[in-house]
Amino acid sequence: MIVLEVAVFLLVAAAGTAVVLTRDPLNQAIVASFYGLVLGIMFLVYQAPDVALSQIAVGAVALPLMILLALAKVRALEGSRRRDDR
Amino acid sequence: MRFLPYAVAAWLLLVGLYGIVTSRNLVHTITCLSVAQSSTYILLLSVGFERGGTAPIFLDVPVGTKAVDPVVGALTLTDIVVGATVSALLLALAVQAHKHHGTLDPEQLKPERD
Amino acid sequence: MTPRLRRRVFLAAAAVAGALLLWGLTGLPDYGVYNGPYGDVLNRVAVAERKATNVVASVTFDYRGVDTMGEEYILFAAVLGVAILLRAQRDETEQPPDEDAADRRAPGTSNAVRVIGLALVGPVVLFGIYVVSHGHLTPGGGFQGGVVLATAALLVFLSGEYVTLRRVSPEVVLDTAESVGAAGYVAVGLLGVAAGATFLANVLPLGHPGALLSAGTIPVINLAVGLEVAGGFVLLLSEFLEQTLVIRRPGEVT
Amino acid sequence: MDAVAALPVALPLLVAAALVGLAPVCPRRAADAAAVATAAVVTVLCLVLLARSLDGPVVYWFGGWTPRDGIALGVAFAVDPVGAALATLAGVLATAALTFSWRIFEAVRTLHQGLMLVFLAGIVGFCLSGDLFNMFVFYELFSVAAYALTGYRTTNPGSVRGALNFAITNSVGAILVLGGIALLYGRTGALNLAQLGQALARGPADRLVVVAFLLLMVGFFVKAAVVPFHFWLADAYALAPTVVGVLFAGVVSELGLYAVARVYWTVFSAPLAGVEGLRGVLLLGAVATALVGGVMCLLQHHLARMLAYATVSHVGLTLAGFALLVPVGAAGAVLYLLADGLVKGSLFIAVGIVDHHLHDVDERRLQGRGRHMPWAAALMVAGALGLAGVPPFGTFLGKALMEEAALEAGAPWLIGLFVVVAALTSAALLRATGRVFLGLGPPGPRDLPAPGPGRAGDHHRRAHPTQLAPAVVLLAAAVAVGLAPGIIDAAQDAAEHFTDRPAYAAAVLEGVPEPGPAAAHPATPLGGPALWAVVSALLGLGLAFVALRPDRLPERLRGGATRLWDPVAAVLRGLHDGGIGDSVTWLVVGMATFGTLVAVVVR
Repeated sequence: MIVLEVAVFLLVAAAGTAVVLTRDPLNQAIVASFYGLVLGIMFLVYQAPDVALSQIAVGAVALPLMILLALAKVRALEGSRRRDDR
Repeated sequence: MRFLPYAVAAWLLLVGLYGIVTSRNLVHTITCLSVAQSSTYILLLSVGFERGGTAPIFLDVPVGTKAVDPVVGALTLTDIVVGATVSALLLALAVQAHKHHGTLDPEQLKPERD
Repeated sequence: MTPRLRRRVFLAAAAVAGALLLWGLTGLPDYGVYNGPYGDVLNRVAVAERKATNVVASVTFDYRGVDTMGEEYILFAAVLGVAILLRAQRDETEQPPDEDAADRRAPGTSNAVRVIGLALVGPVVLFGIYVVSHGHLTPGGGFQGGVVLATAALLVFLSGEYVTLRRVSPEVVLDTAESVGAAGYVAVGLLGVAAGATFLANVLPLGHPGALLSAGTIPVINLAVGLEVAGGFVLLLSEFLEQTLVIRRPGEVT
Repeated sequence: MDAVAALPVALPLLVAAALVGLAPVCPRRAADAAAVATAAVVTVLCLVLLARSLDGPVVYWFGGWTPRDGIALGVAFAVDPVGAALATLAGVLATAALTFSWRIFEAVRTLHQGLMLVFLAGIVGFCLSGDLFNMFVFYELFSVAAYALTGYRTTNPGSVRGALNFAITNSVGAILVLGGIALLYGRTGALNLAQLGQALARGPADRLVVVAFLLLMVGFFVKAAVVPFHFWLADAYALAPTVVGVLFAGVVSELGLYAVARVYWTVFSAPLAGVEGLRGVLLLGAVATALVGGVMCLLQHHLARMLAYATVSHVGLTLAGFALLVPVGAAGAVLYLLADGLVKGSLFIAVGIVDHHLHDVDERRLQGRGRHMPWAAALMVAGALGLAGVPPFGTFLGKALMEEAALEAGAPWLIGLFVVVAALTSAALLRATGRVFLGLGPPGPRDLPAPGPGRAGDHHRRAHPTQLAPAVVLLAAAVAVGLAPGIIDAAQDAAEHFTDRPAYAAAVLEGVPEPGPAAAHPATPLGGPALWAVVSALLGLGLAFVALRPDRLPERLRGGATRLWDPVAAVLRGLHDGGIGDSVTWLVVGMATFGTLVAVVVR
């Protein structure tokens, strides 16, 4: 059991670091989604299913999705900007 | 092991701040902020954890069973909502910034000289 | 500061700050040791006092209900902020799409994906309602269920049925759902005042632990929160979606 | 128990939700009226609470969860005169700001009014709460509303940038606050301020207490904009719409200071009581903040940015009052903070009037263009005197008490700091007033960038009463604070209770009413402080004159002054040129420095 806990903690630390070090925001959103999921698992280890459910819904799904949509929006704007320049 | 989760929390805070400080893309900055924020989830839940405790839900287990602290759970729930909503607002601001300045690079968004 | 200088300054300062943090954190009880008293007291008395089997729910919506009211309004304020920021922008940038839009368009959704996506909407909605309504009994509640309900709307999006989404959830309805949920929380609080007790006092009949209709105002607040969160998150997502929508509409294969 | 304590938070939240929900069908004027009326009612409720709390704290347990055996099960509002007065200030400023915005049309108006009310509710809740986590929730509530309100004016591109830096730096501050809360909870299992104080009083100031103190203080320093945590402030405050700027400059920074003082006295004062060096560490931050803010204020030409840096410098002055760690200092700081907030709110409205009528706020481009606006000029001059702390403004009494405390605490040099800093900020305002409204001074450089598109031309000739009245009322209120009979004694009584941790804990946890005023306070000497205030104002006038007519200065003196001033100005300007990355880096630098200093003085 303790080995499992240590493994989850280290995985969280590694995944969080990976999120920061992924410099391309599009890839980062995917890594962040994975990180959200790992955090959710960690919260299950902590016997906090309420929090785990929230974390997975928000951290692994809603937030990465918002990031993707914001990026899509920026790209769309960039497209229209290019078109205006032409 | 006695302090591992606390150390993980401190590490995530500093790594998140490092990401914010060195970021070249606002969307990246915002995601790094959410990593720094997640350090508080871990810290809160760690201080309320009791080894051998069940979840504080007494549907299948009787009251009196050793359970983890329900308060930190409630606090972390609030914390997660706060983190997500601030991120959403920041993303909207980033989209606006891109519209006005044509860039997401915080280096090019410095204040104008007076 | 140049990026390079800033990085060095930060690393030096972070080393000191990190050392201080670790130093302070070792002052905590060992991991896995809990000294209480707050949580222990609540675990002992909450079920008997509130008739809710999920003590986290009693804490969130009753003992510390005023925190959660603040939290709901944080969400409310953020959604308002996003709406103000992006709606103002949309009015300026909405323009007839042209052929350029084609290369930005996500790959056309295949029929299989659409069918699966739409087929999932029903179960997801049911699951969301279940999570909202059983918050006082089992893990979950208004917030988690609300987000699940919002993802149902997303499934509609993913299956390419934007127009459907627009038709069933126009902004006005969502704004209203969100506001009613937020106002509902305060209204439940005022119910306590009206009954001669304090703000947010749980004045409804408490019932028996484990029953769906138990725990007094807790499931009512859960419902209000579920409404607000579902409305709020769909609004958040759809505000961000709006631009994509404008660009994607012409190439759409509906 | 009656619900007066809960209503000033519940009411604006309810109205905000109603306004947003009814936005499609609600006429604009009705929404405006509802918003102004709600803010006014909140003000009255806060005044009622203020009056009640003079006889001892009003403790209100939400949900009726009174503590058992000294353990708080729920959340309490613990209203004392300091918190209630600050909440009242927020109500007054919000009412004034919403009245001012009556004539300004905006497309997303109703949503904006809703956000303003949420903002106000968050501030009031923060001031009244007696629970650390609940304070955090309200802190985030008004902060999130503030981020949105800063960035929404899409016609001003800078405001988005300002909002981003504001939101990211302040969110980092909030994370630190929450970290501090988690540390304290791990040690004590408590969140109620009184209960936390009781638990910590049983032990020494060990490493956990020091680091929790560090995290909470730094988090609140960010909000208060104490140097070096202030780099986000100028852009956010200066580029926000006037309606919002009034509240930012008037009360938001003060809330950070309030939290510093509240948390120090209720939670940490017992274990940190014997720490001699703590006063010095806090004073260091206060002096740096006051001087950096004052010099930066003088360097600005953008009127709103000038007010933003005046806010920073006066945060430094107020922090000095609290940092003396004696009740008289706290009394002075509270009075100063209230009156100063009113004066700055009025000044922000005056700048808003200039912006509305001349479509520009750069004093160089505006040179002489305000000649037809005597009202605005009068407001600016009166505000400058208020900032200088001249009687009869309330700022004078606040400074007099802080000077008394400085002498009591053996730091008479602080008086010099007060004189210089007040002179710097009032000089900046007087210089701008002379240039804009009288056309004085050498003409500005010709190659100034034009103001934004569609902002040229003098369209509106006269300021409207709904614009002038709020500014005049705020100034009058600042004078009223200075003239109210017995206010010095009341402030000292309030400060004695504010700094009395055991009495606070007994009142909150056991319902024991606090004892009345212990003894008559020695009369605060007012003659000396009045003299210093006049010196300060004259010095400010002199500096403004020199800035406007450098040719009147003897050649050699001018050369010397330039050689001294220019490098300082260049370095400070350079430091304040950064963006988000710099802001957060400085935050970590400040945290490392403050933490090391506190750790050293505690050991």
